[in-house]
Amino acid sequence: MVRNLERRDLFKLAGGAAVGLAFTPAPWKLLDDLSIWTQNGPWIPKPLRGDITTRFSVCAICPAGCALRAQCVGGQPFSLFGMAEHPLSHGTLCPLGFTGHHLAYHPLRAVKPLRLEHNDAAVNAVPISRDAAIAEIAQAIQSKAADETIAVIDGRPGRTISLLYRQFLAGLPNGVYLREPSGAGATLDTLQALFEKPVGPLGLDLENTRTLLSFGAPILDGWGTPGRIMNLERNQSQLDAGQRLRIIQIETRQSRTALFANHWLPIKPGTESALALGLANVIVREKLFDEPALQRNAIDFKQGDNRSYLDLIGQFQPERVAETTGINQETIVATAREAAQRGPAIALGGGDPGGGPLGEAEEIAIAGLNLLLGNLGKPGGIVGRSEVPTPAEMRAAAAISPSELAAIPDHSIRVLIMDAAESGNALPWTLIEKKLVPERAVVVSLSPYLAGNAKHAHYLIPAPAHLESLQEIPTLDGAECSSFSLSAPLLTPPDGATEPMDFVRSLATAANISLPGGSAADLLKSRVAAIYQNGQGEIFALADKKLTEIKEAGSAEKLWDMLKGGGCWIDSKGEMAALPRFSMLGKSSQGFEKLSLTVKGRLQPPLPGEYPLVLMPFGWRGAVGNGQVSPLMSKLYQESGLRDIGNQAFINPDTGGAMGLADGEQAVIKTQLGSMTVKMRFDLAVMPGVLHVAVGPAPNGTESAKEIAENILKICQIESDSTWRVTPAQARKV
Amino acid sequence: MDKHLIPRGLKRSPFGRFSLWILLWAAILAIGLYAMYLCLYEGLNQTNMDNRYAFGLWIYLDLTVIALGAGAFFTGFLLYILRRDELRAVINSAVVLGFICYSGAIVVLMVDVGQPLRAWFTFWHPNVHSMLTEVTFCLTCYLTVLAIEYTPILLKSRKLSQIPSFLVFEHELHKAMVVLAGVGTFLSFFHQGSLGGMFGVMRGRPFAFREAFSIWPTTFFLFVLSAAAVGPSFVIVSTWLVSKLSRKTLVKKEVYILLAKISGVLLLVYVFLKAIDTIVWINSTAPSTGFSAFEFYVRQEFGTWILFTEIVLLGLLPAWMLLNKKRQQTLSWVVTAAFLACAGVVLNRFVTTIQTLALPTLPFDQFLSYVPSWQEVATFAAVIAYGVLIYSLSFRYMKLFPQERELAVSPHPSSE
Amino acid sequence: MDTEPGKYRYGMAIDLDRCTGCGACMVACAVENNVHPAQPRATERTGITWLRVFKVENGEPFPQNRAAFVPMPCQHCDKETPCISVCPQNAVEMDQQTRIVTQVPVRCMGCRYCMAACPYHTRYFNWWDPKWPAGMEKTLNPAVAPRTRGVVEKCNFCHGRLQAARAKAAAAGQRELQQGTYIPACVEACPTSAITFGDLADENSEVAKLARDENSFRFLTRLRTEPKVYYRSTQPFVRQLAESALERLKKEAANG
Amino acid sequence: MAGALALGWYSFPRALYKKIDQPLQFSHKVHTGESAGMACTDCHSIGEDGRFSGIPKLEKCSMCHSAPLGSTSDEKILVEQYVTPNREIPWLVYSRQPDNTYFSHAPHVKLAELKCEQCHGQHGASEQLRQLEMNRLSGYSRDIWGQSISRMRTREDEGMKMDDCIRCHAKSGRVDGCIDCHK
Repeated sequence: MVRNLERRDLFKLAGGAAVGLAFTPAPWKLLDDLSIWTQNGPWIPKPLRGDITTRFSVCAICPAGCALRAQCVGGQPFSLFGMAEHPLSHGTLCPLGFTGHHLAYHPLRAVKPLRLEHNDAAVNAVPISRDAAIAEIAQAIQSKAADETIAVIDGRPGRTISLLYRQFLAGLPNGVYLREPSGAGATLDTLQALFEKPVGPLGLDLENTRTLLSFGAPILDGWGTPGRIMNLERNQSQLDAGQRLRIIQIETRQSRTALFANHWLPIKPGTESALALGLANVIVREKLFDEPALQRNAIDFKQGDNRSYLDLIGQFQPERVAETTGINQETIVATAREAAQRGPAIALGGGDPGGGPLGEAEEIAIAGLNLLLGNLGKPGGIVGRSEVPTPAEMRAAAAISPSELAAIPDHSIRVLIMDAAESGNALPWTLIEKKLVPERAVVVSLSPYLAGNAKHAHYLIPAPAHLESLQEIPTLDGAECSSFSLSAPLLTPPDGATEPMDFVRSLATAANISLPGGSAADLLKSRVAAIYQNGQGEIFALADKKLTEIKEAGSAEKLWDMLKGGGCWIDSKGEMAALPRFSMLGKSSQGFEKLSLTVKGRLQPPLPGEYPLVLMPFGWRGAVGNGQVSPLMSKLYQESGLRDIGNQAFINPDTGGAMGLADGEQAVIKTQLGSMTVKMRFDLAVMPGVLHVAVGPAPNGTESAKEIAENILKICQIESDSTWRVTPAQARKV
Repeated sequence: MDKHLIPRGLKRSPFGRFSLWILLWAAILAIGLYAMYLCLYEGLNQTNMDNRYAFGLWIYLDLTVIALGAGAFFTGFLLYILRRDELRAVINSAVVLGFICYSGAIVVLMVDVGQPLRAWFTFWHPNVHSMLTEVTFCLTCYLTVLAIEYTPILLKSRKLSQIPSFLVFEHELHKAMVVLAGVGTFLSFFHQGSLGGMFGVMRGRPFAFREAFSIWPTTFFLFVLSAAAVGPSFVIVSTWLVSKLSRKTLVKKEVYILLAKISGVLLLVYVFLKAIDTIVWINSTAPSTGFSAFEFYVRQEFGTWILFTEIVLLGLLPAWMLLNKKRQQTLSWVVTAAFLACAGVVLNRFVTTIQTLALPTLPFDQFLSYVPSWQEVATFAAVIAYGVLIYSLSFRYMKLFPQERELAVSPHPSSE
Repeated sequence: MDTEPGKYRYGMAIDLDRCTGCGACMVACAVENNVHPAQPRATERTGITWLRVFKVENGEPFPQNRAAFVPMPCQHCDKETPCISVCPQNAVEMDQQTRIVTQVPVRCMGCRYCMAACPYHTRYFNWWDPKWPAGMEKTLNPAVAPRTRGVVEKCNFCHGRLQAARAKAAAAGQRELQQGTYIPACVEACPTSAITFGDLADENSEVAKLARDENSFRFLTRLRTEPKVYYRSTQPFVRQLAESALERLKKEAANG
Repeated sequence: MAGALALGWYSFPRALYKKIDQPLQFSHKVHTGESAGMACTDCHSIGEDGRFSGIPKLEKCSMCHSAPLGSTSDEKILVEQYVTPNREIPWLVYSRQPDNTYFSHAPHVKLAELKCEQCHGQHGASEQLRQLEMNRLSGYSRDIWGQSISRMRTREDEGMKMDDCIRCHAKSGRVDGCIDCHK
C-alpha cells in the first residue's frame, strides 16, 4: 500500500509538471525551432553571402573558345552563361561550359606534383616536390640513347606555349613535337599535304555553303564552335529554301547530327572511303566537275600508267559501292549530283573525333572529293586564312615541325610530355604506349586530374584547372577566319599547381636550353602586341559589345586589356593564293593501292567467324581525353540517360537476340585485344551487326566508372596508327 | 512465476513457453527497430522506393491494417450504439486489435515521411482540401479514443485493479464508452473513407481516379464499406486464431455467427457497389481521361484476373459463404469465409496502392516494378511483431474475452 | 509586382523540332537551382532533374527509326492541379500573381503524396542528404536555398530569377515586370532557342502565339489539368505522343 | 507544477539564446548627429539591380576613420584590427533572415514607401550596439522570433517571423504567394 502511495505521488508530480510545462512557451518554441533546424541544419551546404558581380572570360574546356559571362558572389563564380553579342560563340554554351566553374573542385583533381608508381594494375601516387620531379625528368632526358626521342603531345597546337614546346624540343638532339589527331582539322591538314607547296592555313566558309557532306562529323553536337553552327541553323529560316544549308550526314550511328541533318545516309562501318570515291565516280562519269581545271592542277588526275585518280575511281562504280556501303545506288547517284550541282558544297571528314577519327585513306578520298568539287578558295567552300601573328623571338619554333603519332616509329620515345590542354579528341593509351621505349620510357602528364591517360604517366605535374589560369584561345580548326582570345582566370589555383609554361621553362633550364624569357603573361602580351602591330582584323570589346577596327584599340596594352576582359580578335577574311599543283592520291607512292583496297571497306567481309560484330566507339566533343566533366553532369548520364556512358553497349534487338543477349543485361565484349563487361542496351536505331560503346569520363568521377570509359579504347584495334573506329568483336552473355 | 498477474479463473500456458513465444517476436521487433533507425538516420535511400514509386510497402501496410483494424470501431458501434450485447464477448479483443493496428500504422507513417520533425505542420498549416490531412487528423484523434477505450481493460488487470482510485476511474470511463464509441465511429468513418479518397482524387492517375459525389470520390465510400465489412471478419479470424493457439474456447458460437452475418451483409453491399463503380469506371471515367480501362491490364502480372479475383473470388464468394444459413453452423466454414473476405480487402488495398503506381501515364513511359528493401520489410514485420506482443500480453494478463471463464467451466459443444 | 490575382499566366512553348537533346537546359537548370550532383547509388529513378529531357522514338526498325527529344519540366497545370489539392500542409500552391505552381521545400514533410499524384513525374524527392564534392559548395547560387534530405522539390520556373527581376523593377520604381526581364535558366541556356517563355495571358506574347500554332500540343490534356507547357513538332509520330498510350502499352505487353 | 511554469517561462528563454558581442561598438546616433551629419542612405542604399547594401563595406568607414577619431578603445580596435590591415568588419546582423527566405528592400522602400523604423525600430538612433542573441538550435537572431518568448507582441516593430510579414501584407491587402518570399 505504502509503495502505491509513493507511486501515486510520483504520478501526480509528473502529471503536474507536464501540465505546467504545456502552459509555458517552452515545448512549443522547441517544436518550432526543431523544425527550423531541419531547414538549416549543419548538413545543408550554405551558399556564400557577398556582393554579386559579373565577370567575363572565355571558356577553355575545349578549343572552341566560347565567351563566358560569370555571375560571382564575393568574386566566386556561381553561374556561367554565354554572351549573345559574341561574334564567335553567339551566346551559346554546351553543358560542359555551363558547369566549367565546378571543374576546379572535381573529386579527381590533383593539387600537387605526384610520382606515379605502377605495379601491374594498381597505381600508387606519391607526392614529390616540383624541383625533384623536374630534376628526375631532366635526368631521363640526358640519359637517353642516340636513337631515342623526347616528345611532347600538344593537346592544342597554335598556342604560344605550343611554340615554346617546339623551341624547347628544337634545342634537344632529337625532339619530336606531336599533335593530337584533330577532328575538323583532319580534312584540311590532309588537303594541305596534297599540295606541292604549302598554301597557308585553310578554313571552312560554312556560312555560305549550301551542301555539306559530313562524313560522321558531329556537326550538330558540339562540332567546331557550337555557337557558330547553332547561329547558322537559327538563320536558316530567314533564307529561302534554295539558299539554305543542307546537311547530308554520312554515319553508321544514328547520332544527334544524323537525327537532325536534312538527310542521313546510314553507312556500313568503315566504308566511308568507298563512298567518297563512289561519289567521285558519279561526278566524273556525269561530267559534273570543272575538267580543264583539274587537268591543269592535278598531278595524277589522268596519267597513262593505270595509277591515276580516274583509274582509281573507275573501280568504284555506284553498284559496287552500294554493295560495300549498304547505301543504295540511287541515293549515291542523287547525293553525288546534289553535291556537284547544289554548290557551294563541302565534303567534311574527321569523323567523330571523340570516338575514333577517320583513317588516312578516308581523308585522302574526302580531300579528293573536295578538289573534284572545286570549292577551294571559293565562297562557301574551303577558304584560306592568315596565320595569327607571332612575335619575332618565337619564330625559331618553326625549326621543328609538328608530326602525327602515326608518323613516328614504334618504341622510340624515351621521354614523353603530355600537355594539359584538352583537345576533346580521343587518343587511346594503347597507341601512345606503342611508341614508347619499353621499360625505360618516362611519361610526364601536365593534366590537372589524376585521370584518363594521366594515370599511365610516371610524373603528374598538375596544371591549374579550368578558369584558374590565363589561357589563350587560338584559332579553331575549320574556322573561316583567324581569331585570338584570352581566357582570364576567375579562380586562384592551388599552390601545388604548375603553369605548363613554367614547367617547360624550368625543364629547359635543367637541360640547359635557352628559351625566350618572361612570364607566361609576358609571352602572351608579346603575342598580343604582334597582333596589334600587324594591324589587321577587328576587335570585339565588351565595353560596347561591338566589332571595331583593331586600331580603335589605341595601343597594344589596351588591346591586351580588352582581350583579358573577355573580348576577342578576329582577322579579316584571308585571300587564298593561286592554287599550286596537287596530287589526288596522296604523297605516298602506294596511294593508289591503299585507296584501291578500300573498295571493300576497312573490314573485308566476311568478318572472322569468332568476331561477327563490329565495335564502334563514339564520343562527345569536349567530354573525352584527359579532361574531366563536372560531377553535375550526372544529370545527363546517371540521372536521365540523355547522354550515354561507357558502361553500356548499344545493339540492334535482332542482332542482340541472335547473339542470345537480353536488353539491360550484362554481357562481355571481346576483341582480339581483350574484353570488357558492359550492360547491353537494345536500340532499334542501331545498324544490325554493330556495337556502339561511348567513350568519355564518368560524371561522378567514381573510380570504377572512370575505368570503363577508358577500357573501350583499350580493346579497339588501331589501324595504321591513325584510326580505331571499327574493330571486329563478339558479345557474350555473362 | 507470473501467476499473481493472470486474471482469476483463467488458465494460461506455462510462463516458460510464453516467454519463448514473446522472445521470438521481440527478436523480430528488434530487427525492425534497427531498420527504422536506419531509415530515420540514413534517410529513405534505405528503401527501394523512388521518385516514380513514391509510395511502397509501407503505405500499403497502413491502408491494410487500418482496414482490418476497423473491427474496433464497428464492433463498438454495434455494441454501444446499436446495443448488440452479444458482442460484449469480443469488444475488448476488438479494441486491442484496433489500438494495435492504428498505433502501428502511425509509427510506420512517421518513418515513411522524409522529415518526421515537420509532421506537426499538418496541424499548424493544414490544407483542408487534402485527403491526407483528414486522415492525419482522424488517425491521431481516433488513436486517442482507442487508447482511452483500452485503458479500462488495462486498469481491470489484476495488479492495477488493486488501486481503488484506478477502479473508480475505470468505472467512470465505462460510462463514457457510449460517447467514445460514437466519436470513434464518426472519426473512423471519415478516415477510412479518406484513405480511399486519397487515391480516388488523383486525377493524374487514371487507374485510381474516380468520379466524386460532392467532394468525395466513390472510393471514399467503398473504403468505408469494405472496412466495415471485413472488420467483423477480422475479429472472427483473430479470435479463432487465438483460441487455436491458446487451445481454448473464447466466445460462444452465436457470436461467431452474428459477426459472420453482419460481415456477410455488408460485404454483399460492398461487392455490389464495387461492381457498379467498376463498370462506371470502365465505361466512362477511364475513357474520359484518355485511357481505355483495359490498357491498365495488358501486363499479365496485373491482368484482369486481379479484378475478377478481387470482386468474385474474394468478394461475392465469401459473402455468400458468410450468409449461408446451413453452413454457418460449422466454425471452420465461417472462419474460411471470413479469411477470404479479409484477403479480398488486402488485395483491394494492394491494387489501390501498388498497381496504381506501377502503371505509366506519359505515353513514352514504361511499366515500373518495385521490390521493397529489407529495411522496408523488416519495418513491416516489426509492426506485426509489435501487434502480436501487445496482443499476447493483453490476452495473458487481461480479460479480453469475458465469456472465456464460463466456457472454460462448461466447454461449448461446438468448440471442437 | 502587381498583386492583382492571375494578372500573369507564365508558360512555356518548347519546339521539339529545334531540340537536339544536348542537355544544356538540364545542366543550366541544376546549376541555377542548386540541385546537387548524383550520389554514386542514384539512378534515373532516384536522381533529381527538375527539367528532364526524354528521348522518344517512332518505334520503327533500322534505318527508318527516328527519334526526338522532349524536355519535361513541371507542366504547371493551371486547373485541378493534381499536386496542390493533395498536399496536407500547403507546401504546394498556385501562385496567384503568376499562376506558377510553386513548391516550397521548407514547408514539405516529405510524404510524397504529390509525387504519386503527378501524372508527369516532374516532382523529385531528396533521397539523400544534399552533398557537393569538397569545395564545390562555394559555387552554389545564393538566390536559391539548398534543400535538405527528405523533402520534395520541382521546377518553379526559376523563382530566384523572378524575385531578382521584381527587385530590379522595384528599384526602378516599376510595379510591372517588363517583357523578357524574367526568363528561366533553361530558356536562356538553350543553344537552339527551342524554348520560349512568357505570359500566356498576353495574347500577343511570343509564347501565346506559339501555343496557338497548329503543330502545338500538350501532354495528357484529357486529364483536364490545363498544363501551361506547350510543345510543338511537325513530326506526326511526336504529336501522336500526346494521344493515348494504348499503342505503346500493347507493344510492351507483346515483348513482355 | 509551479516549478515547471517557472522553468518554462523564465529559465528556458535564457538557456535557449546565446548572447554574442558585436566585434566593436558603433553609435548610429553619433554618425547621424550634427557632428557627422550622415544620412541613412549614405551607408544603406539600394543598388539599381534592386539589391540592398545592408552593411557598408570597410572602405566606407576608412574614408573618415583612416586614423582614430577620438580616443575610445573601439576606435582603436577599428583602425588597428580592421582599417589598417584592410579586413572587413564581421558585423553581426540582428535581422538576418534564414537562407530559405528571400527579402528585398526595394519594393518595400521604393514602392510601398515604408520607413526603416517600421521594421527596424529606433535602431537608427541607437547610442550603441546591443548584443546579438543567437538561438542555439536554429542559429537565428532573437529579433526574428521577437523579444517576448510567447510571441505576444508588445511593439509594432517586434518580430520578423513569417506571420509578422503576413500581418503587414494583409493590412495592405496584398495577395501573397510562397515564392514571393521563399527561395
